Amino acid sequence: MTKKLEELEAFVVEGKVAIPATYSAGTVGSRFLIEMRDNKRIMGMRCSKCGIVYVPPRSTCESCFDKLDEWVEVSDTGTILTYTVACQPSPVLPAEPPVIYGIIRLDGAGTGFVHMLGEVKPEELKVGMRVKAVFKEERTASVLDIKYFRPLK
Amino acid sequence: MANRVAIVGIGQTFHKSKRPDVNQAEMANEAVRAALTDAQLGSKDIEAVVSSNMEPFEGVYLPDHWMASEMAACGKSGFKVATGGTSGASAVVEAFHLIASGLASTSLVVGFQKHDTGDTQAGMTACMTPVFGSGATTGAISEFANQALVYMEKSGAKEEHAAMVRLKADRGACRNPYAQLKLGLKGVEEILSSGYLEWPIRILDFCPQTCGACALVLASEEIAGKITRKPVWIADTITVHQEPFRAGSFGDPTGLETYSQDVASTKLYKRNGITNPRKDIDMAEIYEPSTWEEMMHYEHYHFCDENEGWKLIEKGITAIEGEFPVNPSGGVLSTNPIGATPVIRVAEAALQIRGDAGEHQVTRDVKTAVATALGGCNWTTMILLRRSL
Amino acid sequence: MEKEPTQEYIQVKIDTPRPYRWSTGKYLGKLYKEARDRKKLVTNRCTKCKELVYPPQMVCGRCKVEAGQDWVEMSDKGTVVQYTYLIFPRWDPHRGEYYSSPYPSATVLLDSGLYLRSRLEEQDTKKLKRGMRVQAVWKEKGRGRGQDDIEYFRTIEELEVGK
Amino acid sequence: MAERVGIVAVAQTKYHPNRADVNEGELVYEAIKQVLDETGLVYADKGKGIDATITCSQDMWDGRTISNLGVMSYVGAHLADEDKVCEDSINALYCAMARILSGHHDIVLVAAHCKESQANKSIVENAAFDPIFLRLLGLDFLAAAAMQATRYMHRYGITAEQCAKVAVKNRGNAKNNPFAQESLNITIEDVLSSVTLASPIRLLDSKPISDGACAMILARESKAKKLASKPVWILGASNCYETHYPGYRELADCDALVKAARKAYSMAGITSPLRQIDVAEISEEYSYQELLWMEGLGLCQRGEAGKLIDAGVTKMGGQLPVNPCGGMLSGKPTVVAGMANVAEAVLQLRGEAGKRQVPKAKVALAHGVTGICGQHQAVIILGRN
Repeated sequence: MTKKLEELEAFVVEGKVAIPATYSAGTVGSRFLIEMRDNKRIMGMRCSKCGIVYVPPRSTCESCFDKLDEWVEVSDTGTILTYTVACQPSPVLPAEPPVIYGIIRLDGAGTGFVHMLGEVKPEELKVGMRVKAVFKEERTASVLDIKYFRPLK
Repeated sequence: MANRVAIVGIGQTFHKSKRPDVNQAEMANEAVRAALTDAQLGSKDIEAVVSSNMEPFEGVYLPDHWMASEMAACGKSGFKVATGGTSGASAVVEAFHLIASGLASTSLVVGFQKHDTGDTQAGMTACMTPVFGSGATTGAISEFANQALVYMEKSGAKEEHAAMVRLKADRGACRNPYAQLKLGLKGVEEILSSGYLEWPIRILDFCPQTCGACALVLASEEIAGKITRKPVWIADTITVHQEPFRAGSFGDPTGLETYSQDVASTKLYKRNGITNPRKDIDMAEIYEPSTWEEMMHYEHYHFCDENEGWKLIEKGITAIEGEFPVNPSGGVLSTNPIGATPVIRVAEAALQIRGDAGEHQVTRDVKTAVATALGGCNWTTMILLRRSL
Repeated sequence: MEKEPTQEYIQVKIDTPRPYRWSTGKYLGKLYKEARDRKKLVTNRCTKCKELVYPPQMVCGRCKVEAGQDWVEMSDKGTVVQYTYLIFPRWDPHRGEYYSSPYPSATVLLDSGLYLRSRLEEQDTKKLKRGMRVQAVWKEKGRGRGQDDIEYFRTIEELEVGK
Repeated sequence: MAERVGIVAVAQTKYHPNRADVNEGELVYEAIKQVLDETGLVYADKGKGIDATITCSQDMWDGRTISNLGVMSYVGAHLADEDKVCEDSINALYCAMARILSGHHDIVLVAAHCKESQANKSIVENAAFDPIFLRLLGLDFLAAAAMQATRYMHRYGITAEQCAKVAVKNRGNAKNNPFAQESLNITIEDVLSSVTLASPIRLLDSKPISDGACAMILARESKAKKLASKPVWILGASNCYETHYPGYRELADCDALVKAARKAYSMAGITSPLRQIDVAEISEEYSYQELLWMEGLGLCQRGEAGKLIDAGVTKMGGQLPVNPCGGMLSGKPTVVAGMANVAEAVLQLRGEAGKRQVPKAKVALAHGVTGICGQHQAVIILGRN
């Protein structure tokens, strides 16, 4: 019953791995999301040693490894550090393409905040552009409570 | 020749079933901070970080990347390993080699698992793809159920003995501030009246699902000499993996197969001049996902003869004050954050050697201890620790 | 211990299933093909150690050399060596839903000398016993999923005489 | 270091867009069989053969918890030592190197596989993003890389043409590489007019979906000299993490790579990389990355990589040919790519690289990258002497 390897046939089984997950935002992450939901405020965390203001906030300083607990409110306006226009459909995109992503340094923050950009034509985008957060009406304590950042007129 | 490697820092989280107050990275950070504090080192003193975690459990691809800053890994060398249940031990092994080789002089080992995120049993079931075996295999519990049945018949162990293992674990856990399940059990009757998960595994025969992390700081002899008076030396490590058993599953349907534990312990003992393990080793922290596994592992690790594992528990030999204490910490039966579990085994064994285990310090003076891990399809990693080399 | 202050903790729920197209490869493919076309289980016997390699594989894991293509057809009758049954409901990651519970599963030693994990038709756990004789019942329309084309093993009565 | 670590055999599969004909085990065995045959080694205890295996694969790509379960038999792991590294496979070599330098192992098999075709790239990559602040935005590595490219080009004045030149060079080089998945005779205009995936990255700026495997045998110096007529030595190796959140980083600089390279160079005694290195294999999933990583590797000053490609320094026949094999752009799977780079570097140093041979190559650099915008970087320096 010996066969040549080439004569053997492989089957392809289409399937999935589906294990729902629930991620804890934690104490710091929760406060950040709750402030956005309840007060449309964007909160950062300042390292009192290094002076860096992290947005989104974090509980450990990237630089000195200190525990952080100094909350500061940052502005909902900021400057685009970089951007991209995602043009092709993908199962993970939150909307039909094109979807514009950007990293925005909010006024008062020491880091860039990754989010989406809207109300802007792709060809008008540029690094250094001033933008402002547009909050959703219905907010659920999610990073998507910010709809996107739009250019400041 | 190779540098000697010491454990100079030990840290773990308080283990709980749910941790909504921290994300995965922050949870690992708690253990990392504790280990650094214990070692009296700062994050900048660490050269490498080796981590372990099972990605499909939490559904995070490259979780070590997400958690890099919290693990003090930024700007440092390191990588993640994963070998199923043994992952944490694999991380200890690779960090050990990093230092022994001279590629690093200090290394953090970080194991973590946040069980309140995903579904652990489902994650384990996904060890099998639908291409083969997933039809009949339903995760780890079925495997352990099968093994328990085989063992019962072969050795004459009874359900009472399994209950005694839980009782021993619970006594340890109640003395261990970090343990998750502290039931305060009074006797075996209470355990024997708990319901079955999958026959013959009762709820209390099985390990819980835990959120927790454990971190170790490993250092070269030179560094260890400078920072601690109580280094715990990693004398040797061994890893033995194996094929799935004949039924294409993790459990041995016959009770006759060669076990990775046999091969690993035989080689490890031989290399290290251990002829009578119960005499030459002072205590063990083993990875026992079920009460039955603990009794079987006594045999596989040659702590006793074949079919006599249950007698060790019956006679109290492996109790905290016994002749050869096993899992005085309460073991996996009390606390099981899988990615961290083997790291906890090493941490607890090291604490026993240092004499720092507090209320669950064993009666016997511990100069040599062994920590083991179980993963994959019955894979084994063993780590031998000594007070002096 | 002090009671922790009550704080609202946010949970981010994500349940994107990850789709895959797993390949059986050539050797397991042979098992699939024979199961689909002839309702037979086949596997290869390692030409070195003469042990059955199951599932069929190109390399014998024990000998660590190529196992060769000595294909052997398996009997569809066997004996239950061990069985267990699920009591606690459990999530099936490949279907994205809970397994029906309880269902008995067994390790069956096929007469041709192969251990197999499979489900049992008998749902009454009181009627399960080791040593019981069983026969494979194949799905009406096999999907070409190899061993999973066996629906379950059915208890059979056999005369001791003449066996 | 008392004894060096030598690479005594390397093998790659031909990279392919869809190897549905094999499972993971059969795929990786195609490479393993070659290194076993070449060396005549068997799996055995220390002193008698291959005494450990380090595999590299990713559960998320394989769609399987404990992905190494799928290759157990094929990597000789039954009742033997095996471990799995979950980064780019170049780190599995680092791990194997530590195993040997520690004195505990003599001969280690390293094997990596990935079948990108069997999973959904965006979904797998999206799962790598922080689930609280990033994942819901729907990012994948492409979108993140595109933001890095925008930032890099803005900050240093790198042009789309310069990136396109990388794509043209590498896809052209691929025609000399029998393992390459595809080679294309394209022009800068072709690249710039191909469809935009995520600006500024276009279709021809990015790698195709690819399946493949790579295997290698590492041995301590005394063993390596007996096992191979032309062993290649690991002169230096390192790797480095940086922070996860892209907004916390200056994406136009790759600090992790700078650190990894510095350490590898110092081990290898390299002070002037552009002058001392004869050939470099760099993982460039997107064309801009070859330029950015070259800066991180210290092959030029920050922002100067565009000038190097303009001057033809990195083409075949240039001062430092980069990716003579065609790079990832010509098709190499993620996970496998770093080790494949090492394999190519080894062939170059042995003088066995055929039509893609760089003359008189004595010192080679191989690079591997894992994660979002190059969050984890690794460098290995190899030499003949």
